[in-house]
Amino acid sequence: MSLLHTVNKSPFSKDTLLNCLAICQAKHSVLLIEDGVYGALKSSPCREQIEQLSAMGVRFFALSADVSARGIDENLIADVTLASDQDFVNLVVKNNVTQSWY
Amino acid sequence: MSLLHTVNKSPFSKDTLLNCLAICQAKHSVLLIEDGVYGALKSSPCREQIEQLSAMGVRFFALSADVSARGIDENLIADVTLASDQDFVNLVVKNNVTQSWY
Amino acid sequence: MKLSIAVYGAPHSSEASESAYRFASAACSMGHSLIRVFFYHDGVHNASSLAIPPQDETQTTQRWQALALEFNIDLVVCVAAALRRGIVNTEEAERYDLESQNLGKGFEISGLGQLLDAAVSSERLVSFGH
Amino acid sequence: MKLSIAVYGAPHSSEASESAYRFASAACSMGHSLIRVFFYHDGVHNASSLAIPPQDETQTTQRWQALALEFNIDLVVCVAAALRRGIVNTEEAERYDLESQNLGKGFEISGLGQLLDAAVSSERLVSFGH
Amino acid sequence: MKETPTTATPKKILFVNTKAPYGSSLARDALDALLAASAYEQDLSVLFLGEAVFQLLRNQNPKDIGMKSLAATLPVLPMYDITQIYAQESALSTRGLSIDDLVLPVKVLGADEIAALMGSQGAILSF
Amino acid sequence: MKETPTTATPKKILFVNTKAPYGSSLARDALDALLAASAYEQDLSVLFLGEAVFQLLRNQNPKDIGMKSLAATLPVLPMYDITQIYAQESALSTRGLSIDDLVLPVKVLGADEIAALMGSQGAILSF
Repeated sequence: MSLLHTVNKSPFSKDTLLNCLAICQAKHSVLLIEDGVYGALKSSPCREQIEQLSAMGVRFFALSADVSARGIDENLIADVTLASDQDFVNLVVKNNVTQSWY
Repeated sequence: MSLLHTVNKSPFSKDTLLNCLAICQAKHSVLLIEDGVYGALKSSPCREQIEQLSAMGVRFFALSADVSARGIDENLIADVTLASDQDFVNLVVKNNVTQSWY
Repeated sequence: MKLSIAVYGAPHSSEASESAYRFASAACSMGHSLIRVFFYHDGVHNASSLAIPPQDETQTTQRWQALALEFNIDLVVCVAAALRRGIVNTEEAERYDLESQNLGKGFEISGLGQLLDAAVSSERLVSFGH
Repeated sequence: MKLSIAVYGAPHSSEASESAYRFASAACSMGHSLIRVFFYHDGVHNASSLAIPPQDETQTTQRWQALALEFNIDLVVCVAAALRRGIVNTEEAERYDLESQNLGKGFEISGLGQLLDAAVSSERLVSFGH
Repeated sequence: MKETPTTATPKKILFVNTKAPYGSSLARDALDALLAASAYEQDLSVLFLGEAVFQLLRNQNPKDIGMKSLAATLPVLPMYDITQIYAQESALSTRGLSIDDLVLPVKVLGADEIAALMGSQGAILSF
Repeated sequence: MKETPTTATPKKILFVNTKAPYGSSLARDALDALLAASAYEQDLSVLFLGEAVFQLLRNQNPKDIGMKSLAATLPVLPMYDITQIYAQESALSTRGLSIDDLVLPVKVLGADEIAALMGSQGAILSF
């Protein structure tokens, strides 16, 4: 079954994203929101896991408004796709269920 | 100059205690309060640093009420001393300044 | 699709209610049916009629009220969480002999069961926490 | 010794105000002079006159009021943080044409400068955050 | 009579706990929500991830910090017909905890089992 | 006239920032407190630790999340006579940031220098 994870904490200071990635599987999607978007930085402590999981079929997104707010648009991992608020709604609709990590 | 640090977050999920320990020096004291007391567990991810800093003259305390609340009285690192609310006040008074990590 | 959301963060202090509102607004504008927003934990402060943010900042309470009115959304505030945090309607104010009430118009105080009811009656539920 | 404390957490939601109160109470009982408690960020909810915790839970507002009365402590609530979060006194309620006020007796609304003033006038200042 | 199929069949609803007790009230709030939910005759389960496994520890005594013991309330869950109680294996082992340290019997799950549990739900309430 | 020695000599007061911007309002609240403090003619300094170095990043545009840009306000600090502005070296390097990425000139400090800075204060306001 498809599962959407949202994560709103920075992996530079909290283990929230790491805990999410630990149980991610192919067909899951991960949407980084709020301070969670720092997880999409090239310098992210989770970069390696994100790239490995991405290669295994996990899809990664970062909420565009939160990325722009924090001034990090230019420094994101290539495997992470920017998502609008409408994309967020579509992700919720297309996945069977959503787990919010905060 | 003497410095008191208070830390109220668990090192199992946040880097708060680690950030505090990174700048701790001899004559500093560290008081673990609230969820910070999980940092005094024998299984603490910061156990090694605490023991090393303790040997260098940093003093470590855990607020007794918070330790009892969480049921971890029996499992604490020997270098961490239990402190009452009155001890907390005395630590603040005896140190020149207090930095609260939260 | 029938959606509900749960909001656990207070306006201003946390970004959770901002994210929740933007999600809610996008869902409604896309034609989905947002049946309930359930405010729990610090989320109950979204319903305060006394919050006065500076004019150039988000007017959270009014924004929820306007969205609810336009799209017919239940704005439900958990009674237990609200009483602990000083959000009361006229009925509770009378019951506890308080001099005033501060629940914004359009918000309804109800039991915690309404959160589970939202999960049961909606096809999707999303939580926004801090 | 002259002490002040700053409280940034809301009662119930966070343990910060509980820790702050126990510290304050211990300091006073030990004969120290606690000159000011400054409530900022979510700490302003400590001053709500409408919060009704269950009877077997901590009555935060009343507890601060009693301590302040016994030991002559300034309970100062930051005006900007309070207005954003829906904590208002009679004066602010009138200024913004609100139907009620909800600032507990014994608490005083004042400017953010009072935080720095506390740091300057006290020999020790401790922050309690969430 | 109008049929209401969504409520006729019990819906699988998972309560996910991720917070330590007492530092914030979310652990207590999640438990209150779970107990309230038990009246609705749905297919409920509860999962303790990360810091939340600390909620399950024995010997909690939060009287001096003015709070009620979670450890004293959690054992009532089976009496409310909530019997699907899960804890994250790695969260326990990282914290040096075993199931003997816990106030009620839980089923310990690995990462794959947690993913399967979440994926099989009709809704997740995240705390 | 009664003497008030504690206010006669400027007191060294350090504002310690540890939070990222926007996710919580603490970063903004700390800045508001610092600007308010500048009117009191004390010896103020400000330190950005850990996540707080993200507050200093250029190109912040929080309009779409309904907030005001911290990066737009921070450069006014020197105009308020706040010139002792410090950032943690390891916090910057861990996040892949250099001082060229920041909206105002800061002095970068190592762990020992941070301990010395904190220890030399008359009071610390922690955010």
